[in-house]
Amino acid sequence: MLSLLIFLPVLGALLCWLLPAGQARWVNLLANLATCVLAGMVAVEAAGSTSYRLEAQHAWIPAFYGISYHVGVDGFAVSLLLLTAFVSTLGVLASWNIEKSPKGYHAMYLLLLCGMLGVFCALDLFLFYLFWEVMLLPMYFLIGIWGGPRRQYASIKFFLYTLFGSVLLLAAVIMIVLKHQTWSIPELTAAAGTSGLLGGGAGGLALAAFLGMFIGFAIKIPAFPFHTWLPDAHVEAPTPISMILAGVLLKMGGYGMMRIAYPFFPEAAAGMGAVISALSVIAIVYGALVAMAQNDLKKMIAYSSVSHMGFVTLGLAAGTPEGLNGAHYMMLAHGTISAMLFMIVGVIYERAHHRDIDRFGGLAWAMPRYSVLASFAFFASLGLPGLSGFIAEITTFIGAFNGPYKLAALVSLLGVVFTAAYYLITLQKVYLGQTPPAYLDKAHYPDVSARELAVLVPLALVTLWMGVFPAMALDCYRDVLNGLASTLSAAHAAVVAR
Amino acid sequence: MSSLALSVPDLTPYLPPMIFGSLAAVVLVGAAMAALAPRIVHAAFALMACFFGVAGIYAMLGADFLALAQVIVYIGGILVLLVFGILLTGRLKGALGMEAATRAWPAILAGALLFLGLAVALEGSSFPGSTATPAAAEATTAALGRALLDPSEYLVPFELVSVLLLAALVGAAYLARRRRA
Amino acid sequence: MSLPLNAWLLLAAALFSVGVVTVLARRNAVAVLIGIELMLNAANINLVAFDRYGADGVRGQVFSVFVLAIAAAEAAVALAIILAVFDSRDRIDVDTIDSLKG
Amino acid sequence: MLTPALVLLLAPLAGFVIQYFAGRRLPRQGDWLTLLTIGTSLACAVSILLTALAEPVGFSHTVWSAAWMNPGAGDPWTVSITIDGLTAVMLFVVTLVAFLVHLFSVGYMHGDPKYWLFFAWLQMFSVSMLILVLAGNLLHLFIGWELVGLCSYKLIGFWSEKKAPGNASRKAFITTRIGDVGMLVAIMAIYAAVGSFEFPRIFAAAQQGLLSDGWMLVAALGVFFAAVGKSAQLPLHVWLPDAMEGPTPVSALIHAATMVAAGVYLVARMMPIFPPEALTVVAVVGGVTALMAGLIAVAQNDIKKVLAYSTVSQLGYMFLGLGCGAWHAGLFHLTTHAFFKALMFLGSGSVIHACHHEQDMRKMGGLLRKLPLTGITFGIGVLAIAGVPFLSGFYSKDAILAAAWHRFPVLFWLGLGSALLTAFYMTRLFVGTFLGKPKDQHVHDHAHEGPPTMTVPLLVLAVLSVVAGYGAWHTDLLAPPLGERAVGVIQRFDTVGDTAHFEHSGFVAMLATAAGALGLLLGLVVFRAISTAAKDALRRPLAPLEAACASKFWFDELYRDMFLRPAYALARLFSWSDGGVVDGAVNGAGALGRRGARVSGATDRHVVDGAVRGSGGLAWLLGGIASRLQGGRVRAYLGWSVAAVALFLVLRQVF
Amino acid sequence: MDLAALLPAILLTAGVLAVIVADLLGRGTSPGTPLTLAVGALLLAGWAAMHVPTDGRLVLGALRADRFGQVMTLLCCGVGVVSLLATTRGEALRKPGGEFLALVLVAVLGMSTLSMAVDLVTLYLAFEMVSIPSYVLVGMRRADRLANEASMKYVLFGSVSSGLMLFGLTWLVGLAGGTSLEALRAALANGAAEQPVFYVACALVLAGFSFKVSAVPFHFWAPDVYAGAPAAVGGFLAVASKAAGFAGLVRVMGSLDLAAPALEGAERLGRVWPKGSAFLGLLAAVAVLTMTVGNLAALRQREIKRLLAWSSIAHAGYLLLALSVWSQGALAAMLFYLVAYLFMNLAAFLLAGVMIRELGTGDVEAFRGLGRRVPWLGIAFAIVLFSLTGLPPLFGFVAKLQVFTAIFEQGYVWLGVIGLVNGAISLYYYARILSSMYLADPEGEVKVPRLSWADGLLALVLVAPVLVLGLWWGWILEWARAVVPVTLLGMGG
Repeated sequence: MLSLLIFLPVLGALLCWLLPAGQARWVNLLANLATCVLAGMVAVEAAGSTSYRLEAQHAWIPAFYGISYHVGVDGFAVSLLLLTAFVSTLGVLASWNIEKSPKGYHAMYLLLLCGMLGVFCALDLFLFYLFWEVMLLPMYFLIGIWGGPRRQYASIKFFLYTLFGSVLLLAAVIMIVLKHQTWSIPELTAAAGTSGLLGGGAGGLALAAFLGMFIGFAIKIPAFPFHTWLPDAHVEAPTPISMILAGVLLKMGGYGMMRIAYPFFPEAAAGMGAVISALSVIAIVYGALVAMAQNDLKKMIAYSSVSHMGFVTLGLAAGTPEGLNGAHYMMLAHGTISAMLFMIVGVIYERAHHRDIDRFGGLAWAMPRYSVLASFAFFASLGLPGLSGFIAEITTFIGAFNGPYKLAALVSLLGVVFTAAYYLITLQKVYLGQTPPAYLDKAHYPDVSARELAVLVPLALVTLWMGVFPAMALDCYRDVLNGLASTLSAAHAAVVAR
Repeated sequence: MSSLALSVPDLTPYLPPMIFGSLAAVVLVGAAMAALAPRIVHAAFALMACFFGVAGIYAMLGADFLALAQVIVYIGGILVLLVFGILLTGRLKGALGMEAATRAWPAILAGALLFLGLAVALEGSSFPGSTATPAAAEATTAALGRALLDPSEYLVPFELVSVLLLAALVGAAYLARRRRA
Repeated sequence: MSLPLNAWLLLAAALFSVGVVTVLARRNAVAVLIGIELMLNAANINLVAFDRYGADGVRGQVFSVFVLAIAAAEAAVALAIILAVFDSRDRIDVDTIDSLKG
Repeated sequence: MLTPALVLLLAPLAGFVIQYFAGRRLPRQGDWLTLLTIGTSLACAVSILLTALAEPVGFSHTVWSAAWMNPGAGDPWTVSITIDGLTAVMLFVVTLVAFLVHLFSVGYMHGDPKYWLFFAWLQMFSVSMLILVLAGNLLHLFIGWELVGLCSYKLIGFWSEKKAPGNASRKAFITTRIGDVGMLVAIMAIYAAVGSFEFPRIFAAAQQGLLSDGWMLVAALGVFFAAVGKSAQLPLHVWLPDAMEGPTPVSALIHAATMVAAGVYLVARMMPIFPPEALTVVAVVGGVTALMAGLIAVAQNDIKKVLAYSTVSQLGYMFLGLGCGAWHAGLFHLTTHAFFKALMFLGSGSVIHACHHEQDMRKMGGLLRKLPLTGITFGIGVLAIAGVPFLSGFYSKDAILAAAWHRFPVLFWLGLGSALLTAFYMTRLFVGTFLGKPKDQHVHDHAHEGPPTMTVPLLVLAVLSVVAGYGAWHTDLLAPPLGERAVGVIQRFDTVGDTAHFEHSGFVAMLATAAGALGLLLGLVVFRAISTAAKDALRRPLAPLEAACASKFWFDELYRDMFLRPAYALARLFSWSDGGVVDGAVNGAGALGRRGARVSGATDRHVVDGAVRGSGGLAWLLGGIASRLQGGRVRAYLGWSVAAVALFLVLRQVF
Repeated sequence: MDLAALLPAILLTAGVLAVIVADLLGRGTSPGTPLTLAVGALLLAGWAAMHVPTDGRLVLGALRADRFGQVMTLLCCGVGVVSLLATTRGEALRKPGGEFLALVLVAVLGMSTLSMAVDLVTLYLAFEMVSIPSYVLVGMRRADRLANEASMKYVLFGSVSSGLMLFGLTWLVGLAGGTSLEALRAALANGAAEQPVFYVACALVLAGFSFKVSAVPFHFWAPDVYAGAPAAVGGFLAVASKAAGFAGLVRVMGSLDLAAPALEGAERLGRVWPKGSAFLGLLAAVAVLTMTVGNLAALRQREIKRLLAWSSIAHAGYLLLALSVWSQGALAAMLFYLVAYLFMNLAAFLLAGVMIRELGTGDVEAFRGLGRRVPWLGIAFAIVLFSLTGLPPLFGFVAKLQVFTAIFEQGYVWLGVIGLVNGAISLYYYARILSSMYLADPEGEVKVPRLSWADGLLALVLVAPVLVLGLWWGWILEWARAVVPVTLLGMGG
């Protein structure tokens, strides 16, 4: 079933290619809906599970340390699987009006989906890496062909950064595989125990490999100071791709950390905890400050992503159950909220053909529904209780403070203030104030269309639902991360004792 | 006579070094002129001298066939070819083969450096033959012929070189064939 | 008094170096070829000298016979190419033939 | 008590949802619906209050608790409803004022294009405030805490098509958010030590010493800092006066009666974790704020600004009370203040409504004849706040001063001074608005009393302002919850054992009354009796003080220069460097990017910067060198190659 | 007599003669015959190569008939066929004459011989047999100024390099007292390896091979020559000639007694530089330099053939890196990489030739909008370039994985990391081509190339394996391991 889930989009991509251009989007939508259904079925099976469900394993290249096609999901992975299917489906709706080579676009889109699903299902390091990289290619084209004016620059920058990350990841993977003679993630995790692979410990090879992996994943997250590709990529990417990028792609970094880097090298991770905490705090505060200085709405949101993803690494570095759960909750919450934010930017860009915060004003009266959704998203992102961002932030804060790096948690609270500041300033500049007469022209500035609502409202509902009833999403993956937390705390204790 | 004999030292043992020295001088001076003579024609003639010197060296080393081959192939073939080339390509210039002036010292420096590297290595090491005295000179032509056609020795390269020469012939002919009018 | 092996080898090395100097110092393509021939000759001196000192058989000389042949082939081809260049450019000054670069 | 509590909470929530999504299409834009829902809540609150009156002293019931989520390894985090005496009183106050404000708004907001939306947000505010009050644990409380902030933001900025309300709402939200950082610190510290947010467990832990002294102090100060933000105390008071840009009913409800009092409520709620040092801080901040805000209020001309600073001052009073350990006195003042300050705000709303949104009291005067009901009720409010005996303010203020007298004599004098000031500026306000000759005839001519929906609330509140003081006899209800245990915690800190102690301190009462009377008298004399020339003469020596007061002690300017501008500068600096330095230095895709940028016909200055700085730029340069070596001359090629070999051979052997 | 082992060589020689004769006789009447004959000869030779004895026997004292030689012969024949066909689709020499075909056949013969040579004379001869026809192939378009220039630079640079190598070889002969690699091995085992001359000779020999595989600092010729030659010839040189160079290098190194001291565990993984012998260290340095210089210089290129030239220099670096580790796994990985490189690079040069043919220029900027206008061409090029970059799931990635795993396996983590980072850098210039083809909006009229089914078919033959073998490569790995016996390394045999 997982294989079907992963490769259904490939089938869809082929269909997109074969069928007339006008039907590509329908194929895409259908494939995505089917993915949603399948992901839902998988979730029924695997939600909350700490063991891998729906496992499938076939020998693939036994000659090379036993590479196999091995997929399976636990509660942790399935939560991201659901997020992927959800955001991706809405992304199709957001890309309904793509006019430039629609066939290619939708085919690429589906290939991207395949890559994303694959990453979350793969239990074989080789397979994981394969999907991890495969995703880059469609993304490169999606940004590069269908993006904004500086798309060439942005796409190559995105590609190069992530490739540098992957290279380091690959180096670490090769070291691990050579030493442990297997590509199987579960086996390696078991072998790592609380000490770590490659001999374990907080130094030496284990540390080198951990750093390789960490940087590889940190670029994807993106963690400070590896984040500079993100604003450019976001600004140039078309709206749906921004949604996917922020909604799912960034989460792969976090997933990789929690699934691979941290479980493989708990002691090395514990040893680097202070550094990672510091970087996270910088990301949170710095990201928020930089966001505050932006005049491009999309760039501001991109930097807000940097800031928010800082919470992920902050929670991770703490290694407490609350920290990990909060970090992952942040990934899920940010996935939906940022997708919504980027859609909101897309909506106004379609009408105004610019994104300069200073040039907007008074949209609340010109496009009331749109503005309501926008402020909803803004408040969700700045962590208003009742919405998912709050749960994520508070849990992460608490988790971080419970961990060994209390100061980091305290300093990162500054981010809360700055975040509120830039969102409210933007809200005021763009949506409040006097409405210029131009905006009241319904022909050029219609309120959100039904299609746009169909994208925004589900995201808003999920945000609300995750904010009011967090237990359901949390319980889906909680036990897995609690397991990791106990490993990490044991590792931390061991490092401290040394 | 004996006193006379005594008074005239036997130069025989010194003959080989002396011959070697003169030949080496011919070779090296020829080569140096070939390297640095401003006129390319002079260089070609210096090269001839050098080739003769090398032939002499071969002869000294008892390689009679090679000495002959050197004269025939290098002087009779390659050198002629080169001169031919010089004449053909020099026809438009007023001064035959006069090269544009160039700074030679970087080249000399590089060559000196290379020689230094080689010479230091040579001085610091010994070959299996370094301690051996040279064998008595014999005619080598027959041995060479045998070696070239011996299936366990050099039959393969011998056959290959024929193909190679054919290829070179074909290639050179093709490139040089239809000349601009 | 017999000459040591190294004498021959040093002579060859010197000749080789002069060949290299020729290659590097001359702008005329044919002169560069002359340098190459010097280098090959130097190699041949080595081979013959080794043969003379200690080795049984004539392997070195055989090698040098092949070198001779290859030198001829190489010279022929190189000259043909130089002539072709001369055809299209009216010059064989290697320093002025630099259209391809970067 | 579960059912009334749930109904109490859910009714306005339903009201909000219906009103928000469908309000515009309902008859009368749904105002009746919201009145109905908030009325239901009021009824429930009354029933809870009555039930509570029958409970033993210090009762506390967790009537409902549900696991919310469990992100940790221990007990799940819950949402829970806890009811004790304090809650019951707060519920009553909140729902009552909310109801009256709803009612008032029917008249006040009549004709506003977003009439329905106003009620929707009033409903949401009520829900949030009730969540805050009913919360049985700190996290749950924090949710309500943040939500009231949101509603406050929305309501202050209700007319955000104008710039000032937009700015004010933003300032309010961000300033309180700064305070929230303290709350988060407290939450983190408490959870780290206790592993739970439940009040009983926190207090038990505090008593058992699970919370180390250092962390307890941090947590207490964090909580207090949050309260400082929410309750507009020094140094985070700057947002409240600006918040007066919101519609006046909002000011009455949120910025006088309920939300700003939430800070006091919070500190009272968390009292058991406050060590003496923290209480001292609370008292000092409260006392200083009370005096300073009073001073500023004297120099304000906008009626609402006067009231706003008065609110800040009164809140300071409450904190003073809390800080002195007079738990119930502070809360008692909270209650009475809610009534008379709401009364005065609504009264001012009535005036503003009558004067067509003119708020400057220098353009008013003599309105008593035009607006008799408003004037009289407002007068009652003034008397109550001034502490005239037998009105509510007298009792509560007296209790606080008594506590201060016992605990911090210095602060007592501060309090007394501010009591005098209160009476003084309130008299000024009343005199300037209602008495004397109309200063702007045009405004005066058109003034008229509002519809009954506006006057009825005034009447009700006036009555309450008078009688609420007698609730002092019921302050048992405001006795610390959780029974003796928590009382014990409070007693640990201080001299004050017997809460009744304060109320019967005749000396303090006398002084307080005298101060109030003096203030009233002074006000009357200065603003009513003497000539302008005399006033000017009186003013001259006080000019510097007046300038300081009029400019609000330059807090806004200070913050702008100390925090806002540097923050922006930093933001811009980072933003710039992010484009060039970080980008370039990290792995220099910037350099490569230059090429890409050129391809797309655009070059980015920072990217170029990055190109030079970054290692990518290095790659680019090295690539250029490799490419430049490839100059096209074969002789040069050979030279490099041979030289490399020769050099290698020599170096290898010589060294 | 082991004529069976020589059958491919004999067939190739016969092919040379047949082509020349057919060309002389049939000029004007049957212009296609020589091409058919040449392709036929290559195919026959390839077929024969599949049946040669591979037991490691010594053939005529000069050649080793083992699977390594067999495979290299096979590869070179294959590359020869593809290059000939690609020439007919390329931008120049669409109708290759008999001389061209004969020279290709001779070069293939030389490559095959080079990969089997165990005698220094044969080795040198084979080396020149690859070089001399190549000089001419590059300059085949006599009237073309650039082709002439390229050819001249190639011949001068090549001759000097081979002169350096020859001088080194003569010293090796002197050390060995004979010309066979076996004798050299024996002599080195007896202490000759300690002599400074040995090291100098090695360096000189390496210089020659560096020229052949276009390694730094003997890489200068490559960009100019590839740019001046027809794309298909460039591909032939970049793939076959380079492969033969590596094969010859492997043969020589196999006799140099390079076995590295074995280390265990963590100690091993901490190694920085190959320590087996000074030679390996030198090789590693050359490898690192080569890949870095190639990649960095490629960043600056705008012309596709030049860009591919620099990229092929970088790839030589990866291959050398594998060699510098000198283990069985690394050698198998190198072979694996060579196979992948063969498909990727031939395809790249083929497609480049097709595009230059149609557009009249190799400037990357001229490719604007091509990807979307001619989708199959774009996709094929994208696959090839991503594969060259080393992105999964393409053959190029697996090949890199093999190489770097082998390097890591011997403990040279840093070498591996340098290589990997280099791979990432290479993305930039490969992506530039794609960027131009896909991302850039065309300016003005886009010239839509007219492409025939033959172009497509040829591309398919080369590109499909890049994709398919990227996913199912286990068998190639096993095969590569089988082809590289320990004896080839000069160890244990």
